Amino acid sequence: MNQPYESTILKFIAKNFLVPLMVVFAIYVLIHGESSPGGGFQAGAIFASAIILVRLIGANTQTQGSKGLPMPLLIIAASTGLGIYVVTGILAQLFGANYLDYAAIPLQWFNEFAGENRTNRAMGMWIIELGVFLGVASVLVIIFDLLSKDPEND
Amino acid sequence: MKWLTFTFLAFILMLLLWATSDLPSRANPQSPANVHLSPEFTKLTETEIHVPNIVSAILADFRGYDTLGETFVIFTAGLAVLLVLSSHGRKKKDPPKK
Amino acid sequence: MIELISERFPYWATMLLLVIGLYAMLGKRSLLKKIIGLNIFQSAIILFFISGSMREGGSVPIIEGLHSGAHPHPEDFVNPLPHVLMLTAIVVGVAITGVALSFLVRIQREFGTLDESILLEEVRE
Amino acid sequence: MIWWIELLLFGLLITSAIVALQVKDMIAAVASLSVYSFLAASLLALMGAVDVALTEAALGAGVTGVLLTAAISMLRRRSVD
Repeated sequence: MNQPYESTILKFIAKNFLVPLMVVFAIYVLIHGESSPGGGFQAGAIFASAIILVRLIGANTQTQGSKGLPMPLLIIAASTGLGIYVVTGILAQLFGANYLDYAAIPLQWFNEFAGENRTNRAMGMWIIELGVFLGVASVLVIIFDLLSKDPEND
Repeated sequence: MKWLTFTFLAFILMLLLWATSDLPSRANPQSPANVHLSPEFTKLTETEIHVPNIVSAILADFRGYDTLGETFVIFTAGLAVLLVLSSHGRKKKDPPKK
Repeated sequence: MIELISERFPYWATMLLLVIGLYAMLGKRSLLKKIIGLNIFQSAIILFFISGSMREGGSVPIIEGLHSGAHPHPEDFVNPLPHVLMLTAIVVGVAITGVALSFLVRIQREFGTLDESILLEEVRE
Repeated sequence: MIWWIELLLFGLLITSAIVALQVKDMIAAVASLSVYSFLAASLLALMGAVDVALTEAALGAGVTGVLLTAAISMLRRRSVD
Protein backbone atom coordinates (compact mmCIF):
# COMPACT_ATOMS: atom_id res chain seq x y z
CA MET A 1 0.00 0.00 0.00
CA ASN A 2 2.90 2.34 -0.57
CA GLN A 3 1.78 3.82 -3.85
CA PRO A 4 -1.90 3.63 -4.77
CA TYR A 5 -2.41 1.91 -8.06
CA GLU A 6 -5.23 3.76 -9.76
CA SER A 7 -7.04 1.42 -12.10
CA THR A 8 -10.60 2.47 -12.65
CA ILE A 9 -11.69 -0.60 -14.60
CA LEU A 10 -10.62 -2.92 -11.78
CA LYS A 11 -12.45 -0.80 -9.25
CA PHE A 12 -15.51 -0.60 -11.47
CA ILE A 13 -15.72 -4.37 -11.95
CA ALA A 14 -15.01 -5.10 -8.31
CA LYS A 15 -17.53 -2.61 -7.00
CA ASN A 16 -20.35 -3.14 -9.47
CA PHE A 17 -20.05 -6.83 -10.27
CA LEU A 18 -18.01 -8.73 -7.72
CA VAL A 19 -19.33 -7.29 -4.45
CA PRO A 20 -23.06 -7.80 -5.24
CA LEU A 21 -22.30 -11.30 -6.47
CA MET A 22 -20.50 -12.15 -3.24
CA VAL A 23 -23.32 -10.76 -1.11
CA VAL A 24 -25.94 -12.74 -3.02
CA PHE A 25 -23.84 -15.89 -2.82
CA ALA A 26 -23.38 -15.42 0.93
CA ILE A 27 -27.12 -15.10 1.49
CA TYR A 28 -27.74 -18.14 -0.75
CA VAL A 29 -25.22 -20.21 1.20
CA LEU A 30 -26.80 -19.12 4.48
CA ILE A 31 -30.39 -19.93 3.51
CA HIS A 32 -29.63 -23.18 1.71
CA GLY A 33 -27.26 -24.40 4.39
CA GLU A 34 -29.46 -27.37 5.23
CA SER A 35 -29.94 -28.77 1.76
CA SER A 36 -26.61 -28.02 0.07
CA PRO A 37 -23.02 -27.42 1.21
CA GLY A 38 -22.86 -24.34 3.34
CA GLY A 39 -23.99 -22.89 6.60
CA GLY A 40 -23.35 -20.06 8.96
CA PHE A 41 -19.55 -20.20 8.96
CA GLN A 42 -19.15 -20.23 5.19
CA ALA A 43 -21.75 -17.52 4.66
CA GLY A 44 -20.11 -15.36 7.32
CA ALA A 45 -16.70 -15.77 5.70
CA ILE A 46 -18.01 -14.88 2.22
CA PHE A 47 -19.95 -11.87 3.52
CA ALA A 48 -16.90 -10.66 5.45
CA SER A 49 -14.84 -11.04 2.26
CA ALA A 50 -17.33 -8.79 0.44
CA ILE A 51 -17.06 -6.10 3.12
CA ILE A 52 -13.26 -6.39 3.17
CA LEU A 53 -13.23 -5.99 -0.64
CA VAL A 54 -15.22 -2.77 -0.28
CA ARG A 55 -12.67 -1.60 2.29
CA LEU A 56 -9.79 -2.46 -0.05
CA ILE A 57 -11.37 -0.56 -2.95
CA GLY A 58 -11.92 2.52 -0.83
CA ALA A 59 -8.59 2.33 0.97
CA ASN A 60 -6.62 4.46 -1.46
CA THR A 61 -9.08 7.25 -2.02
CA GLN A 62 -9.48 9.84 0.65
CA THR A 63 -13.23 10.03 0.45
CA GLN A 64 -14.14 6.46 1.24
CA GLY A 65 -11.41 5.50 3.64
CA SER A 66 -13.27 6.47 6.77
CA LYS A 67 -16.73 5.47 5.62
CA GLY A 68 -18.32 2.10 6.02
CA LEU A 69 -19.45 0.31 9.11
CA PRO A 70 -18.07 1.88 12.28
CA MET A 71 -16.49 -0.19 15.02
CA PRO A 72 -19.28 0.06 17.67
CA LEU A 73 -21.82 -1.21 15.16
CA LEU A 74 -19.60 -4.20 14.37
CA ILE A 75 -19.20 -5.03 18.06
CA ILE A 76 -22.97 -4.80 18.52
CA ALA A 77 -23.47 -7.13 15.53
CA ALA A 78 -21.05 -9.70 16.95
CA SER A 79 -22.77 -9.58 20.33
CA THR A 80 -26.16 -9.90 18.65
CA GLY A 81 -25.05 -13.02 16.83
CA LEU A 82 -23.86 -14.64 20.03
CA GLY A 83 -27.03 -13.46 21.79
CA ILE A 84 -29.30 -15.11 19.19
CA TYR A 85 -27.56 -18.43 19.81
CA VAL A 86 -27.74 -18.23 23.60
CA VAL A 87 -31.34 -16.97 23.65
CA THR A 88 -32.47 -19.78 21.36
CA GLY A 89 -31.04 -22.27 23.83
CA ILE A 90 -32.70 -20.58 26.78
CA LEU A 91 -35.99 -20.43 24.86
CA ALA A 92 -35.91 -24.20 24.49
CA GLN A 93 -35.46 -24.45 28.24
CA LEU A 94 -38.44 -22.17 28.84
CA PHE A 95 -40.62 -24.52 26.78
CA GLY A 96 -39.63 -27.39 29.01
CA ALA A 97 -36.86 -29.15 27.11
CA ASN A 98 -33.10 -29.31 27.51
CA TYR A 99 -30.76 -26.50 26.55
CA LEU A 100 -30.56 -26.14 22.74
CA ASP A 101 -33.27 -28.73 22.13
CA TYR A 102 -35.11 -26.98 19.32
CA ALA A 103 -37.89 -29.53 19.00
CA ALA A 104 -39.76 -27.90 21.86
CA ILE A 105 -39.86 -24.42 20.36
CA PRO A 106 -43.18 -23.88 18.57
CA LEU A 107 -42.19 -22.70 15.12
CA GLN A 108 -44.80 -24.45 13.02
CA TRP A 109 -46.71 -21.24 12.39
CA PHE A 110 -43.82 -20.01 10.28
CA ASN A 111 -43.89 -23.17 8.19
CA GLU A 112 -47.59 -22.79 7.56
CA PHE A 113 -47.04 -19.15 6.71
CA ALA A 114 -44.28 -19.97 4.23
CA GLY A 115 -45.95 -23.10 2.90
CA GLU A 116 -42.96 -25.28 3.78
CA ASN A 117 -42.80 -28.69 5.37
CA ARG A 118 -39.91 -28.41 7.75
CA THR A 119 -39.50 -29.85 11.20
CA ASN A 120 -39.01 -27.72 14.28
CA ARG A 121 -35.40 -28.83 14.51
CA ALA A 122 -34.65 -27.59 11.00
CA MET A 123 -36.09 -24.19 11.87
CA GLY A 124 -34.02 -24.03 15.06
CA MET A 125 -30.90 -24.91 13.08
CA TRP A 126 -31.69 -22.08 10.68
CA ILE A 127 -32.01 -19.58 13.53
CA ILE A 128 -28.74 -20.47 15.22
CA GLU A 129 -26.92 -20.45 11.88
CA LEU A 130 -28.15 -16.89 11.47
CA GLY A 131 -26.49 -16.11 14.80
CA VAL A 132 -23.26 -17.81 13.78
CA PHE A 133 -23.32 -15.87 10.49
CA LEU A 134 -23.59 -12.51 12.26
CA GLY A 135 -20.87 -13.40 14.74
CA VAL A 136 -18.32 -14.73 12.26
CA ALA A 137 -18.82 -11.97 9.67
CA SER A 138 -18.52 -9.09 12.12
CA VAL A 139 -15.56 -10.57 14.01
CA LEU A 140 -13.60 -11.09 10.77
CA VAL A 141 -14.28 -7.50 9.70
CA ILE A 142 -13.24 -6.27 13.18
CA ILE A 143 -9.92 -8.12 12.93
CA PHE A 144 -9.23 -6.76 9.44
CA ASP A 145 -10.12 -3.17 10.41
CA LEU A 146 -7.86 -3.21 13.44
CA LEU A 147 -4.97 -4.85 11.60
CA SER A 148 -5.04 -2.38 8.72
CA LYS A 149 -5.51 0.72 10.87
CA ASP A 150 -2.59 3.09 11.24
CA PRO A 151 -2.35 4.06 14.91
CA GLU A 152 -0.87 7.49 14.28
CA ASN A 153 -3.67 8.78 12.10
CA ASP A 154 -6.42 8.71 14.65
CA MET B 1 22.12 -25.65 16.97
CA LYS B 2 20.84 -26.23 13.46
CA TRP B 3 21.71 -29.93 13.43
CA LEU B 4 19.86 -30.44 16.70
CA THR B 5 16.65 -29.12 15.15
CA PHE B 6 17.00 -31.31 12.09
CA THR B 7 17.81 -34.39 14.15
CA PHE B 8 14.75 -33.79 16.29
CA LEU B 9 12.56 -33.29 13.22
CA ALA B 10 13.88 -36.45 11.56
CA PHE B 11 13.16 -38.37 14.76
CA ILE B 12 9.60 -37.00 14.87
CA LEU B 13 9.07 -37.87 11.20
CA MET B 14 10.25 -41.44 11.69
CA LEU B 15 8.01 -41.77 14.76
CA LEU B 16 4.96 -40.50 12.90
CA LEU B 17 5.57 -42.70 9.85
CA TRP B 18 5.97 -45.69 12.13
CA ALA B 19 2.70 -44.79 13.83
CA THR B 20 0.79 -44.64 10.56
CA SER B 21 1.54 -48.31 9.92
CA ASP B 22 -0.90 -49.15 12.72
CA LEU B 23 -3.76 -47.17 11.20
CA PRO B 24 -6.47 -49.00 9.28
CA SER B 25 -6.20 -48.74 5.52
CA ARG B 26 -7.90 -45.77 3.97
CA ALA B 27 -11.52 -46.04 2.82
CA ASN B 28 -12.01 -49.25 4.77
CA PRO B 29 -15.74 -49.57 5.55
CA GLN B 30 -15.00 -51.66 8.66
CA SER B 31 -12.56 -49.28 10.29
CA PRO B 32 -13.54 -48.26 13.85
CA ALA B 33 -14.18 -44.65 12.89
CA ASN B 34 -16.70 -45.75 10.29
CA VAL B 35 -18.73 -48.23 12.31
CA HIS B 36 -19.17 -46.30 15.57
CA LEU B 37 -21.52 -43.38 16.03
CA SER B 38 -21.76 -42.01 12.51
CA PRO B 39 -24.33 -44.54 11.15
CA GLU B 40 -26.55 -43.50 14.05
CA PHE B 41 -26.10 -39.88 13.09
CA THR B 42 -27.15 -40.60 9.52
CA LYS B 43 -30.26 -42.50 10.61
CA LEU B 44 -31.26 -39.85 13.15
CA THR B 45 -30.79 -37.11 10.55
CA GLU B 46 -33.34 -38.84 8.36
CA THR B 47 -35.89 -39.59 11.06
CA GLU B 48 -35.59 -36.73 13.54
CA ILE B 49 -34.35 -33.65 11.73
CA HIS B 50 -35.27 -34.37 8.14
CA VAL B 51 -32.76 -32.10 6.40
CA PRO B 52 -30.60 -33.32 3.51
CA ASN B 53 -27.22 -32.06 4.68
CA ILE B 54 -25.92 -34.44 7.34
CA VAL B 55 -22.91 -32.26 8.20
CA SER B 56 -25.14 -29.26 8.85
CA ALA B 57 -27.45 -31.34 11.00
CA ILE B 58 -24.63 -32.65 13.17
CA LEU B 59 -23.02 -29.22 13.42
CA ALA B 60 -26.11 -27.33 14.48
CA ASP B 61 -28.19 -29.90 16.31
CA PHE B 62 -26.36 -32.97 17.62
CA ARG B 63 -23.26 -31.02 18.50
CA GLY B 64 -24.95 -27.67 19.04
CA TYR B 65 -23.24 -27.13 22.37
CA ASP B 66 -19.87 -27.54 20.66
CA THR B 67 -20.77 -24.90 18.08
CA LEU B 68 -21.92 -22.56 20.85
CA GLY B 69 -18.51 -22.84 22.48
CA GLU B 70 -16.84 -22.22 19.16
CA THR B 71 -18.87 -19.05 18.59
CA PHE B 72 -17.70 -17.93 22.02
CA VAL B 73 -14.10 -18.63 20.97
CA ILE B 74 -14.44 -16.47 17.83
CA PHE B 75 -16.09 -13.66 19.79
CA THR B 76 -13.30 -13.81 22.36
CA ALA B 77 -10.72 -13.63 19.55
CA GLY B 78 -12.36 -10.45 18.26
CA LEU B 79 -12.32 -8.96 21.77
CA ALA B 80 -8.65 -9.93 22.21
CA VAL B 81 -7.64 -8.21 18.96
CA LEU B 82 -9.65 -5.17 20.05
CA LEU B 83 -7.84 -5.04 23.39
CA VAL B 84 -4.35 -5.67 22.02
CA LEU B 85 -4.51 -3.21 19.14
CA SER B 86 -6.55 -0.39 20.64
CA SER B 87 -4.33 2.64 21.09
CA HIS B 88 -5.98 3.98 24.23
CA GLY B 89 -3.70 4.25 27.22
CA ARG B 90 -0.58 3.52 25.22
CA LYS B 91 0.36 7.09 24.50
CA LYS B 92 0.58 7.97 28.18
CA LYS B 93 3.44 5.53 28.59
CA ASP B 94 6.81 5.78 26.88
CA PRO B 95 6.54 6.19 23.10
CA PRO B 96 7.71 3.29 20.92
CA LYS B 97 11.30 3.19 19.82
CA LYS B 98 11.99 4.59 16.41
CA MET C 1 3.52 -52.39 -3.85
CA ILE C 2 1.21 -50.10 -5.85
CA GLU C 3 -1.58 -51.22 -3.55
CA LEU C 4 0.38 -50.21 -0.49
CA ILE C 5 1.33 -46.82 -1.91
CA SER C 6 -2.17 -46.01 -3.11
CA GLU C 7 -3.60 -46.83 0.29
CA ARG C 8 -0.97 -45.22 2.46
CA PHE C 9 0.38 -42.15 0.70
CA PRO C 10 -2.09 -39.60 2.15
CA TYR C 11 -0.93 -40.57 5.64
CA TRP C 12 2.72 -40.18 4.66
CA ALA C 13 2.14 -36.88 2.86
CA THR C 14 0.22 -35.36 5.77
CA MET C 15 2.90 -36.47 8.23
CA LEU C 16 5.54 -34.86 6.02
CA LEU C 17 3.51 -31.62 5.92
CA LEU C 18 3.18 -31.75 9.69
CA VAL C 19 6.94 -32.00 10.08
CA ILE C 20 7.43 -29.12 7.60
CA GLY C 21 5.14 -26.92 9.69
CA LEU C 22 6.93 -28.00 12.86
CA TYR C 23 10.26 -27.08 11.26
CA ALA C 24 8.97 -23.58 10.52
CA MET C 25 7.86 -23.14 14.10
CA LEU C 26 11.12 -24.46 15.55
CA GLY C 27 13.82 -23.34 13.17
CA LYS C 28 12.69 -20.09 11.55
CA ARG C 29 13.72 -16.82 13.16
CA SER C 30 11.07 -14.54 11.68
CA LEU C 31 7.84 -14.58 13.66
CA LEU C 32 5.74 -14.18 10.50
CA LYS C 33 7.25 -17.35 9.08
CA LYS C 34 6.27 -19.07 12.31
CA ILE C 35 2.65 -18.07 11.75
CA ILE C 36 2.77 -19.42 8.19
CA GLY C 37 4.17 -22.65 9.60
CA LEU C 38 1.29 -22.76 12.09
CA ASN C 39 -1.18 -22.55 9.20
CA ILE C 40 0.59 -25.37 7.35
CA PHE C 41 0.56 -27.53 10.50
CA GLN C 42 -3.17 -26.96 10.93
CA SER C 43 -4.01 -27.77 7.31
CA ALA C 44 -1.99 -30.99 7.59
CA ILE C 45 -4.07 -32.12 10.56
CA ILE C 46 -7.30 -31.24 8.70
CA LEU C 47 -6.21 -33.27 5.66
CA PHE C 48 -5.27 -36.21 7.92
CA PHE C 49 -8.69 -36.28 9.55
CA ILE C 50 -10.59 -35.96 6.29
CA SER C 51 -8.57 -38.69 4.61
CA GLY C 52 -9.44 -40.89 7.58
CA SER C 53 -13.12 -40.21 7.01
CA MET C 54 -13.29 -41.78 3.54
CA ARG C 55 -15.30 -44.90 2.89
CA GLU C 56 -15.23 -47.34 0.02
CA GLY C 57 -18.09 -46.46 -2.34
CA GLY C 58 -19.24 -43.55 -0.22
CA SER C 59 -20.34 -40.26 -1.67
CA VAL C 60 -20.87 -36.71 -0.44
CA PRO C 61 -22.85 -36.65 2.85
CA ILE C 62 -25.98 -35.03 1.45
CA ILE C 63 -29.13 -37.17 1.33
CA GLU C 64 -30.54 -36.96 -2.16
CA GLY C 65 -34.31 -36.86 -2.58
CA LEU C 66 -35.08 -36.85 1.13
CA HIS C 67 -38.33 -34.94 0.84
CA SER C 68 -39.66 -37.36 -1.76
CA GLY C 69 -39.30 -40.28 0.59
CA ALA C 70 -35.85 -41.72 -0.02
CA HIS C 71 -34.38 -43.89 2.71
CA PRO C 72 -30.64 -43.39 3.01
CA HIS C 73 -28.29 -46.15 3.98
CA PRO C 74 -25.34 -45.13 6.17
CA GLU C 75 -22.92 -47.04 3.95
CA ASP C 76 -23.74 -44.74 1.04
CA PHE C 77 -21.99 -41.73 2.53
CA VAL C 78 -18.54 -40.90 3.78
CA ASN C 79 -18.19 -40.47 7.52
CA PRO C 80 -19.66 -37.03 8.34
CA LEU C 81 -18.40 -36.68 11.92
CA PRO C 82 -14.76 -35.71 11.12
CA HIS C 83 -16.09 -33.12 8.67
CA VAL C 84 -17.91 -31.35 11.50
CA LEU C 85 -14.89 -31.42 13.79
CA MET C 86 -12.59 -30.03 11.09
CA LEU C 87 -15.13 -27.37 10.08
CA THR C 88 -14.90 -25.88 13.55
CA ALA C 89 -11.11 -26.30 13.56
CA ILE C 90 -10.69 -24.21 10.39
CA VAL C 91 -12.72 -21.29 11.74
CA VAL C 92 -10.92 -21.34 15.08
CA GLY C 93 -7.61 -21.46 13.19
CA VAL C 94 -8.41 -18.22 11.37
CA ALA C 95 -9.29 -16.59 14.69
CA ILE C 96 -5.95 -17.80 16.09
CA THR C 97 -4.15 -16.29 13.09
CA GLY C 98 -5.86 -12.95 13.67
CA VAL C 99 -4.90 -12.83 17.34
CA ALA C 100 -1.31 -13.84 16.56
CA LEU C 101 -1.02 -11.14 13.90
CA SER C 102 -2.30 -8.52 16.33
CA PHE C 103 0.38 -9.63 18.78
CA LEU C 104 2.98 -9.25 16.02
CA VAL C 105 1.85 -5.72 15.19
CA ARG C 106 2.07 -4.84 18.89
CA ILE C 107 5.55 -6.39 19.21
CA GLN C 108 6.70 -4.45 16.17
CA ARG C 109 5.44 -1.22 17.73
CA GLU C 110 7.11 -1.84 21.06
CA PHE C 111 10.43 -3.39 20.04
CA GLY C 112 10.84 -2.43 16.39
CA THR C 113 11.76 -5.91 15.18
CA LEU C 114 10.30 -9.33 14.52
CA ASP C 115 13.54 -11.32 14.71
CA GLU C 116 13.34 -13.93 17.41
CA SER C 117 16.97 -13.81 18.53
CA ILE C 118 17.03 -10.00 18.79
CA LEU C 119 13.76 -10.11 20.70
CA LEU C 120 15.18 -12.65 23.15
CA GLU C 121 18.23 -10.41 23.69
CA GLU C 122 16.00 -7.40 24.34
CA VAL C 123 13.80 -9.29 26.76
CA ARG C 124 16.79 -10.61 28.72
CA GLU C 125 18.20 -7.14 29.34
CA MET D 1 -10.11 -44.70 -7.16
CA ILE D 2 -8.41 -41.82 -8.90
CA TRP D 3 -5.56 -41.87 -6.48
CA TRP D 4 -2.88 -40.51 -8.81
CA ILE D 5 -4.71 -37.16 -8.99
CA GLU D 6 -4.49 -37.04 -5.21
CA LEU D 7 -0.80 -37.97 -5.43
CA LEU D 8 -0.18 -35.09 -7.86
CA LEU D 9 -2.09 -32.67 -5.64
CA PHE D 10 -0.18 -33.79 -2.56
CA GLY D 11 3.09 -33.24 -4.41
CA LEU D 12 2.04 -29.72 -5.37
CA LEU D 13 0.93 -29.16 -1.77
CA ILE D 14 4.31 -30.10 -0.32
CA THR D 15 6.09 -28.00 -2.96
CA SER D 16 4.01 -24.92 -2.22
CA ALA D 17 4.50 -25.38 1.52
CA ILE D 18 8.28 -25.47 1.10
CA VAL D 19 8.17 -22.43 -1.22
CA ALA D 20 6.04 -20.51 1.29
CA LEU D 21 8.60 -21.17 3.99
CA GLN D 22 11.84 -20.64 2.07
CA VAL D 23 11.12 -17.53 -0.04
CA LYS D 24 12.50 -14.22 1.29
CA ASP D 25 9.78 -11.84 0.15
CA MET D 26 6.88 -12.01 2.58
CA ILE D 27 4.19 -11.09 0.04
CA ALA D 28 5.36 -13.99 -2.15
CA ALA D 29 5.21 -16.24 0.90
CA VAL D 30 1.62 -15.24 1.58
CA ALA D 31 0.69 -15.80 -2.07
CA SER D 32 2.23 -19.26 -1.88
CA LEU D 33 0.31 -19.94 1.32
CA SER D 34 -2.92 -19.03 -0.50
CA VAL D 35 -1.99 -21.46 -3.27
CA TYR D 36 -1.40 -24.08 -0.58
CA SER D 37 -4.81 -23.47 0.97
CA PHE D 38 -6.57 -23.65 -2.37
CA LEU D 39 -4.83 -26.93 -3.28
CA ALA D 40 -5.86 -28.28 0.12
CA ALA D 41 -9.45 -27.19 -0.57
CA SER D 42 -9.55 -29.00 -3.92
CA LEU D 43 -8.07 -32.07 -2.26
CA LEU D 44 -10.78 -31.97 0.40
CA ALA D 45 -13.45 -31.69 -2.28
CA LEU D 46 -11.92 -34.70 -4.01
CA MET D 47 -12.19 -36.67 -0.76
CA GLY D 48 -15.91 -35.92 -0.51
CA ALA D 49 -15.88 -33.24 2.19
CA VAL D 50 -17.66 -30.46 0.32
CA ASP D 51 -18.52 -28.40 3.40
CA VAL D 52 -14.96 -28.41 4.63
CA ALA D 53 -13.71 -27.58 1.14
CA LEU D 54 -16.02 -24.56 0.91
CA THR D 55 -14.89 -23.35 4.31
CA GLU D 56 -11.23 -23.84 3.51
CA ALA D 57 -11.56 -22.00 0.19
CA ALA D 58 -13.38 -19.07 1.79
CA LEU D 59 -11.43 -18.79 5.04
CA GLY D 60 -8.05 -20.35 4.40
CA ALA D 61 -7.41 -19.07 0.91
CA GLY D 62 -9.31 -15.78 1.19
CA VAL D 63 -9.46 -14.26 4.63
CA THR D 64 -6.14 -15.56 5.96
CA GLY D 65 -4.28 -14.15 2.97
CA VAL D 66 -5.96 -10.77 3.34
CA LEU D 67 -5.22 -10.62 7.07
CA LEU D 68 -1.57 -11.58 6.55
CA THR D 69 -1.19 -9.05 3.75
CA ALA D 70 -2.70 -6.26 5.87
CA ALA D 71 -0.38 -7.09 8.76
CA ILE D 72 2.69 -7.32 6.48
CA SER D 73 2.00 -3.98 4.83
CA MET D 74 1.88 -2.37 8.26
CA LEU D 75 4.94 -4.22 9.56
CA ARG D 76 7.16 -3.55 6.57
CA ARG D 77 6.24 0.12 6.47
CA ARG D 78 7.01 0.39 10.13
CA SER D 79 10.32 -1.37 9.87
CA VAL D 80 11.66 0.97 7.17
CA ASP D 81 11.53 4.08 9.32
